[in-house]
Amino acid sequence: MTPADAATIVFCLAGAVFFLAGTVGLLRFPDIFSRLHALTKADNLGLGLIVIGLVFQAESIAGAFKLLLIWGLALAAGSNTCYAIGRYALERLPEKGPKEVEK
Amino acid sequence: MRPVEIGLDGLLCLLLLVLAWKALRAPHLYQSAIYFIALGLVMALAWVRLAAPDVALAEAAIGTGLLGVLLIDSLRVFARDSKTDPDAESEEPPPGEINVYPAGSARPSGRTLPMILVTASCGLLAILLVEAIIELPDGGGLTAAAQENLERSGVDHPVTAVLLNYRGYDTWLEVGVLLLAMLGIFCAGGRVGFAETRQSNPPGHLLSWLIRALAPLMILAAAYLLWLGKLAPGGAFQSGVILGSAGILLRLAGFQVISRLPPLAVKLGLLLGFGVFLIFGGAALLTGRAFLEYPEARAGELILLVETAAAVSIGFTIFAFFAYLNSRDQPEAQENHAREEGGNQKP
Amino acid sequence: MIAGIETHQIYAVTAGLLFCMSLGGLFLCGHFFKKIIATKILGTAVFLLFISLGKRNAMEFADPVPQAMVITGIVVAVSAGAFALALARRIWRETGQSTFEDKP
Amino acid sequence: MDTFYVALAIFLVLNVAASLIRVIRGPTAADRLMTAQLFGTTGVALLLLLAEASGQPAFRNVALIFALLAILIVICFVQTTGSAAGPGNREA
Repeated sequence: MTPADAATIVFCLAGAVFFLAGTVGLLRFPDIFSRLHALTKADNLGLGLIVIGLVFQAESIAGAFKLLLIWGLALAAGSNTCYAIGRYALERLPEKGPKEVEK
Repeated sequence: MRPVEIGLDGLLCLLLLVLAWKALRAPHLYQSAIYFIALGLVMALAWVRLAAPDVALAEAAIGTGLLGVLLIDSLRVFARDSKTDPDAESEEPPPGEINVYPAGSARPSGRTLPMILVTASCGLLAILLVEAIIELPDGGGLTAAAQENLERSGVDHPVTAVLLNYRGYDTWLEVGVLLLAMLGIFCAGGRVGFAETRQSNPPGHLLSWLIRALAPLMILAAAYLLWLGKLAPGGAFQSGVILGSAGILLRLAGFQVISRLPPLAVKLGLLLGFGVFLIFGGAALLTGRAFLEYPEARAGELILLVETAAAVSIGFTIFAFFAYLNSRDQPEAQENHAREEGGNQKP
Repeated sequence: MIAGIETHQIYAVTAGLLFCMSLGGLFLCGHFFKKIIATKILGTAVFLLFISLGKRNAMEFADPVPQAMVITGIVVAVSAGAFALALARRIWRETGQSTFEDKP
Repeated sequence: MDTFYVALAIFLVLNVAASLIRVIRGPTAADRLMTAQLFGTTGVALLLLLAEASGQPAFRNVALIFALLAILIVICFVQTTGSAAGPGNREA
């Protein structure tokens, strides 16, 4: 196993941990805002770490650049969707606001 | 094949079946839509596993963007009027459910016999079908034939060669079907053309910044896929769908770029693909070749030209699908609001 | 025995099951919206069967001819679905009906 | 290495399958939408892993499209639900 392979395995496993954390958070957290918080971890770090892991295997600079571009797009889209959902929840569902913890 | 791959395929197939089941059986239409969108995403993975990158690209472009957007936009309509229809909410929403979306499976009771019959016959059909699929003989296939004539087709990617050269009729008539569907939508709506969106809530700074950055990138990606279609998976449909999605995104964010185009330009954009196919086909007939047969020496350039026209047309049509459906109910929605508010003031 | 299973066989069988499931759903679901979703799953199942049969003796990629036809099919299915949605919305707007059943 | 990618892909598929419970539980439409969002992100990761496992970089373009279009559904939901769940109806 080359050092690049080892780095790939380490980073991809770390990314998988964040995906797991995102899912667990989505299922276990009590209200919509904390769930959003969990979701963004999967969006940003989970995908990011997997992309970094795969960059070590990229066959060319262009390939690595494309991987990073995909991550950048997912990052921009993810943060925006979370902002949009959060704003929607705050405006439309005031009774579901951050206070709701009793569930 | 290694067991770990069988595990992945089995898991994906199981997920497909579960998602389809849930999409058909979910108590609320909105849940159905979400399951169906998820089904589209898993389908894209299935195409990748089946080594069909062209189909995966098309599924990803249509499944993640257009289809979900159309479904969610339609739900808004069904939801808005559900108050006037008592049957639509015969099923109690789960506790805590925000009752915005109507229940979908308002199945009347006392219909058990047809249900049993349909279930039984579908089960029987499933057994026969699976049996038949397992016993299908191996062999055949057209990969070799497609590869053989590749150098005469003007492109280096067999799928593009099939789409635009070997079976150009299919693609031409497919653009025709798109056009027909759009005319059908116009007829169902009862008017022509689409109005500007009336923003129910203005997009924030963050969103309009993102869209400003994203829309050019999407157009760039569309051009990239179009160019790529010549030698690798990609091509006119995928790029057309991305163009259309860029238009939908712009419209959703309140940029009325396409809605403000002169009507003639929009009509031209819609007809471009179909027309270019027709012109090229006619020219081929006049010069003594078969319909849609390209001269071998210049096939590459001509195909690229036809593909570009088709992509622009597909983009316009897909945008028109959404824009028309999205704008048709806008004035009515305003009326409804006014009526409801007026009704509230009386008592 | 398990090593004898090929990818395309798994997906082909799934396609058959999906087809029957959505066919049943098409009959049993009341609401137009669900009928449209059932039709779309039905179409997807056919595409899946087609491509998985095209994978049987493919070399690098699946057979290009089914691939091209399925791409055409996906676009046609989407436009048919959009048209169906437009019709369902018109019926809903005109009559308040969201199923084919007669109101008592 | 390929086995590692496929095994990781299995793990991620199990992960999104578990997140479907959130669609069943809800309680709000926005919660359900979040699952679709998670499906999109995990889909990108899965596609990249499968592209690497099968040695076909062409599949990366599928992930690119996923990432580009992922935002559409959420934006559509947020922008069009206004007339149904908007303040006008809520006060009624």
